[in-house]
Amino acid sequence: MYNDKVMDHFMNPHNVGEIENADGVGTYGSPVCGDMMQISITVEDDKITDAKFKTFGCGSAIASSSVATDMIIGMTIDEALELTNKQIINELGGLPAVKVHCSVLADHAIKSAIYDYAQKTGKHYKGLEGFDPNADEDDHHDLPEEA
Amino acid sequence: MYNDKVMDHFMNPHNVGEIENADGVGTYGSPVCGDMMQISITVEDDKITDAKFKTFGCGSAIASSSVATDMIIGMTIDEALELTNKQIINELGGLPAVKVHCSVLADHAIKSAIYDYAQKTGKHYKGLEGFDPNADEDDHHDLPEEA
Amino acid sequence: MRQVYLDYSATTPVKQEVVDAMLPYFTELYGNPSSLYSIAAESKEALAGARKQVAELIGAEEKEIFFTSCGTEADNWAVMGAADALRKKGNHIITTKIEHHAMLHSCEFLEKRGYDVTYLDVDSEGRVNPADLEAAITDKTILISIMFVNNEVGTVEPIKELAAIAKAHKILFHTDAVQALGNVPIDVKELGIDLMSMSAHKIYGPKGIGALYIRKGVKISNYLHGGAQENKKRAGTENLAGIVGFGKAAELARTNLTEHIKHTSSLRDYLIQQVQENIDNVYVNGSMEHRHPGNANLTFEFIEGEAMLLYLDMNGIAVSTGSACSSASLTPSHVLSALGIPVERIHGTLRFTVGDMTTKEDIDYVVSTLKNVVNKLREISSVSSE
Amino acid sequence: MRQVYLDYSATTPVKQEVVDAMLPYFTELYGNPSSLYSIAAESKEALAGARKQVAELIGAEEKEIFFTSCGTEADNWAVMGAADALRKKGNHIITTKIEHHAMLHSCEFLEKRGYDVTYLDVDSEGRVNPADLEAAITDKTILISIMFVNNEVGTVEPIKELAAIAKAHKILFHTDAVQALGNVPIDVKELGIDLMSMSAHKIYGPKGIGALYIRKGVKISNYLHGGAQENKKRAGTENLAGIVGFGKAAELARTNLTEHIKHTSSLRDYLIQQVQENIDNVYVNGSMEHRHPGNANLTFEFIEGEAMLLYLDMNGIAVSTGSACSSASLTPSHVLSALGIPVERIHGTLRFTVGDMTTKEDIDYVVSTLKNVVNKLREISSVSSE
Ligand SMILES: Cc1ncc(COP(=O)(O)O)c(C=O)c1O
Ligand SMILES: Cc1ncc(COP(=O)(O)O)c(C=O)c1O
Ligand code: FES
Ligand code: FES
Repeated sequence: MYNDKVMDHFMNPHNVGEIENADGVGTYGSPVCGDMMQISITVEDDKITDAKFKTFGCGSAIASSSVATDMIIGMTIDEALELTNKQIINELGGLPAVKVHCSVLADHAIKSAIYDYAQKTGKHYKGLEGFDPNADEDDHHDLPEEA
Repeated sequence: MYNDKVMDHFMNPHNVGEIENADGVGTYGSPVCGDMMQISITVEDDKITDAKFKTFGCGSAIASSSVATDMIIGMTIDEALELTNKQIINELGGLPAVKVHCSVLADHAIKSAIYDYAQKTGKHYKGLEGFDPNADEDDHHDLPEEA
Repeated sequence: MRQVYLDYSATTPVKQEVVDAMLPYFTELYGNPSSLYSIAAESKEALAGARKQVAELIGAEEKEIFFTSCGTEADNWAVMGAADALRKKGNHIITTKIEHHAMLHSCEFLEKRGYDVTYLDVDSEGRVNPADLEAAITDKTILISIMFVNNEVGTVEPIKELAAIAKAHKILFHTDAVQALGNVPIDVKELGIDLMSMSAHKIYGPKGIGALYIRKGVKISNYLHGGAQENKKRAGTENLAGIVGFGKAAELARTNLTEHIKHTSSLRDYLIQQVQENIDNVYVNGSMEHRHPGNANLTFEFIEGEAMLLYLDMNGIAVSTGSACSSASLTPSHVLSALGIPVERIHGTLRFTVGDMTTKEDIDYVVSTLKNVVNKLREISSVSSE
Repeated sequence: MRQVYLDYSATTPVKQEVVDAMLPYFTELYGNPSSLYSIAAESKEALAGARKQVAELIGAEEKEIFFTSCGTEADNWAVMGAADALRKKGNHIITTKIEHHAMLHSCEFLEKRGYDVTYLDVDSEGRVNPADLEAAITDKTILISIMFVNNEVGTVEPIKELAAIAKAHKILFHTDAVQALGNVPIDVKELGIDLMSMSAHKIYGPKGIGALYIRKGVKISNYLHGGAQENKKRAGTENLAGIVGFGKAAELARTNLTEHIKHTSSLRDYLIQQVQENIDNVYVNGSMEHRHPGNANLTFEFIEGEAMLLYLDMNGIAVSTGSACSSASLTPSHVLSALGIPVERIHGTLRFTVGDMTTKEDIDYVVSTLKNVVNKLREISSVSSE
């Protein structure tokens, strides 16, 4: 059901773990809805220099975490805030329709981590406007069912 | 669907034909309902000495005609009038449930032939009481359908 | 003794290539297509491949093909599903007097539950008159179902014209193409068909597997409820090997279509010609112009079908009858009645259908045997030409 | 790489003896059982033989067995057929929260069309409490349908007691025995069952063939309308080879039953014991006393089922999940929910089912692989015991 790239990121995920003394940590989802992702980041000069994840979730969630952390390392905060789940999916070479929402998790968890960093440092980012890390966590399950 | 005895009577029917100058001739059924049987008999001293049949009908009708004519040859008229379709079926070793009515044809055609003989000779037989050779010919199709 | 099977419209042998395609899916690639592991992925791929093969045979898209357990289920689904889904729009269904029992008995079931059904007449060749269809339509009509090719007399209906009438009135058009599939060219898009029933065992595939074509955008209720199989439209663990067999049979039917039609129609024509030359008082029923390529429906006067059938069987020849005495049901064929054939002739009718395995020698053997059988039974018969 | 199939409840490979029994019916003995000639008579006999084999497995009479296209169709037929036939008597159906979707979705369909359905709760082991059934019955109740063995957790229901309650109230009792067949002894007469669904592909027979047992005297409406097949109760040309395969599989299931139960339950117990010895934070779901002999439904805390399933698959091991992320449907298993298992645990649940081909070495391989997989995923996981 998954393409080779997804399977590869799933079987050999990059950036697994937690950064000690991270500059920002965000979690999204909950085990109750079957998926929970934690992302921690290191920031230097508004640039993300390291990112790690821990994910409770399906293959697609794990692969999305892996590729998303790969993607944001080296990005500026502003660039990272613009990362969409669509880009994550593209980078993975596609996900099955029912699994699209799993990639939303990663993009939310990244935003949450940056939000945490912004809170700690008192910085403001345009991309965070209107973002609420505690918004209804079931959101990502509300996508229409496959036809 | 038919047992060997039925098949044998069907494939090699006995007494096929019409007796010239028969003492009695009876037909029963009609081609419209798919079966029509004609039986002709020779009678000597109230005994059936010969019988022949012609049948338009299914395998079971042909086999019933064959075995029924066999059975009545040598019988007295009274014995022949007592012949039931059940006896014909027994003699054939059984018929499929939906084909039971085909044997009724033979027993009716025999009665009709005797009726003709009785009419011609002015004789009376107890077994013919209440028998009407022109009764609804569809009768034999009115049996209940197989469960 | 020579064995000649001339009842390809009843069912066909499964071609060896078809069996070979099916075999791995019993013992090796047995994964449930709904499962997520690798062996199941192979099953899923096999389903997709078969779906493509069936779609290609009729000019459909893959996602318009839904596998069912037989042609009967496809017919039931089409009519029951349309009746349920469109109940608010209306309760009137139009079909014909010559449909297969799968359609007729479904309609009778619905009639007892508040639906009205119009059964269109056919002409003496078994063809529906499009004007009759036009006239039967009411503002309550929700479904028109007219078979593509009749199973007894082989008549091909003017489907394109009929479907166009349905379309003009925005009414769903279903056709039972069980006998048409693989025997006449079918392009559902060009013909304007909304729903179409098919069955594998009439095209050298296995028994117990069929399909319903549902045009993209057409919505009918599900009929088998349960798991998410067949894109959530037909539940039940898929008949994996059967579907693979159907797919292979469809592919063969597509690539062999021209050759198949040529082969069967020439042998069928030869059969009819030889019978007419050798046997008196024979009638050909149905249309010669619009006809299933393998079908010869013949009436032999003065004798009865089952008796002929059994005599032929004793000589190794398999044919079928639509006559009163032919099957568990003793009523004369509703199809031949609808064509206006007198009942006494209906009783003397046999259906011969030739197929890919039939040879000219088979036909010669059948004709010479038939000649003897007809003579013998006419001697026994109490009805005659005199 | 070693291949270990541990998903026998999803489907089974077809045994070679079964395939061998089926093969002649594709290419040689292909006659349509409804036809009258000799080759068709052989088909008819084959159907009768298979019907006998299935009847013997469950202590039924041959004429009480009606072949269908799958377990799903048998379930649909039972509930739809009873609902239609008994509409005048009432509109209330009782079933459980843990039925297969074939039953649940049929009931939901009926609910939208004027029927009331009560879905009984089960206890933490998945068992229905007979007192709950008794309490749910109203004077409008026309059908009680309770599955024999649950497909996810393997719980065996107290069918005899439940059927007795139905009988005392003169209500039809149906059971979905798709998972029970060949895995627990079944005697329909002794158990007092009126209607029972079965499927061949769970007992080493082919996919796409099932049966409904209908006790003599029980009347439900037909569901597939058409020809006179299956004693006029289920139309459609019979899946001849499939039915022969089902028959053979039933015969093997009957003669091997004791051995099968012994073999699978001992390996299953070994699996559970080994998992518990080697992996922390594991739960066994369902009843240990009343359980399908091959079923081990296990929850691995802190990780998610699909991820485990895929890692196991990469190691050649096939198991299934009832978790949110396991299938096209993302809702957590309705069965595990009904047992009261917390949602976060449901997500970490796998179903292992062992079968006749499973060996002790298979189990050893699975346990050692599973240990690594669970460790690895727990390392990745954002949830933990700390
Ligand atoms: C309990 C139960 N009922 C019904 C079914 C449906 O049977 P089938 O797959 O033959 O449609 C299954 C299996 O899928 C099952 O496990
Ligand atoms: C015209 C027609 N429709 C429907 C069917 C039913 O198909 P199946 O035998 O696959 O149920 C048949 C054949 O039996 C048929 O000839
Ligand atoms: S004579 Fe009518 S069915 Fe046999
Ligand atoms: S994380 Fe929810 S389905 Fe993938």
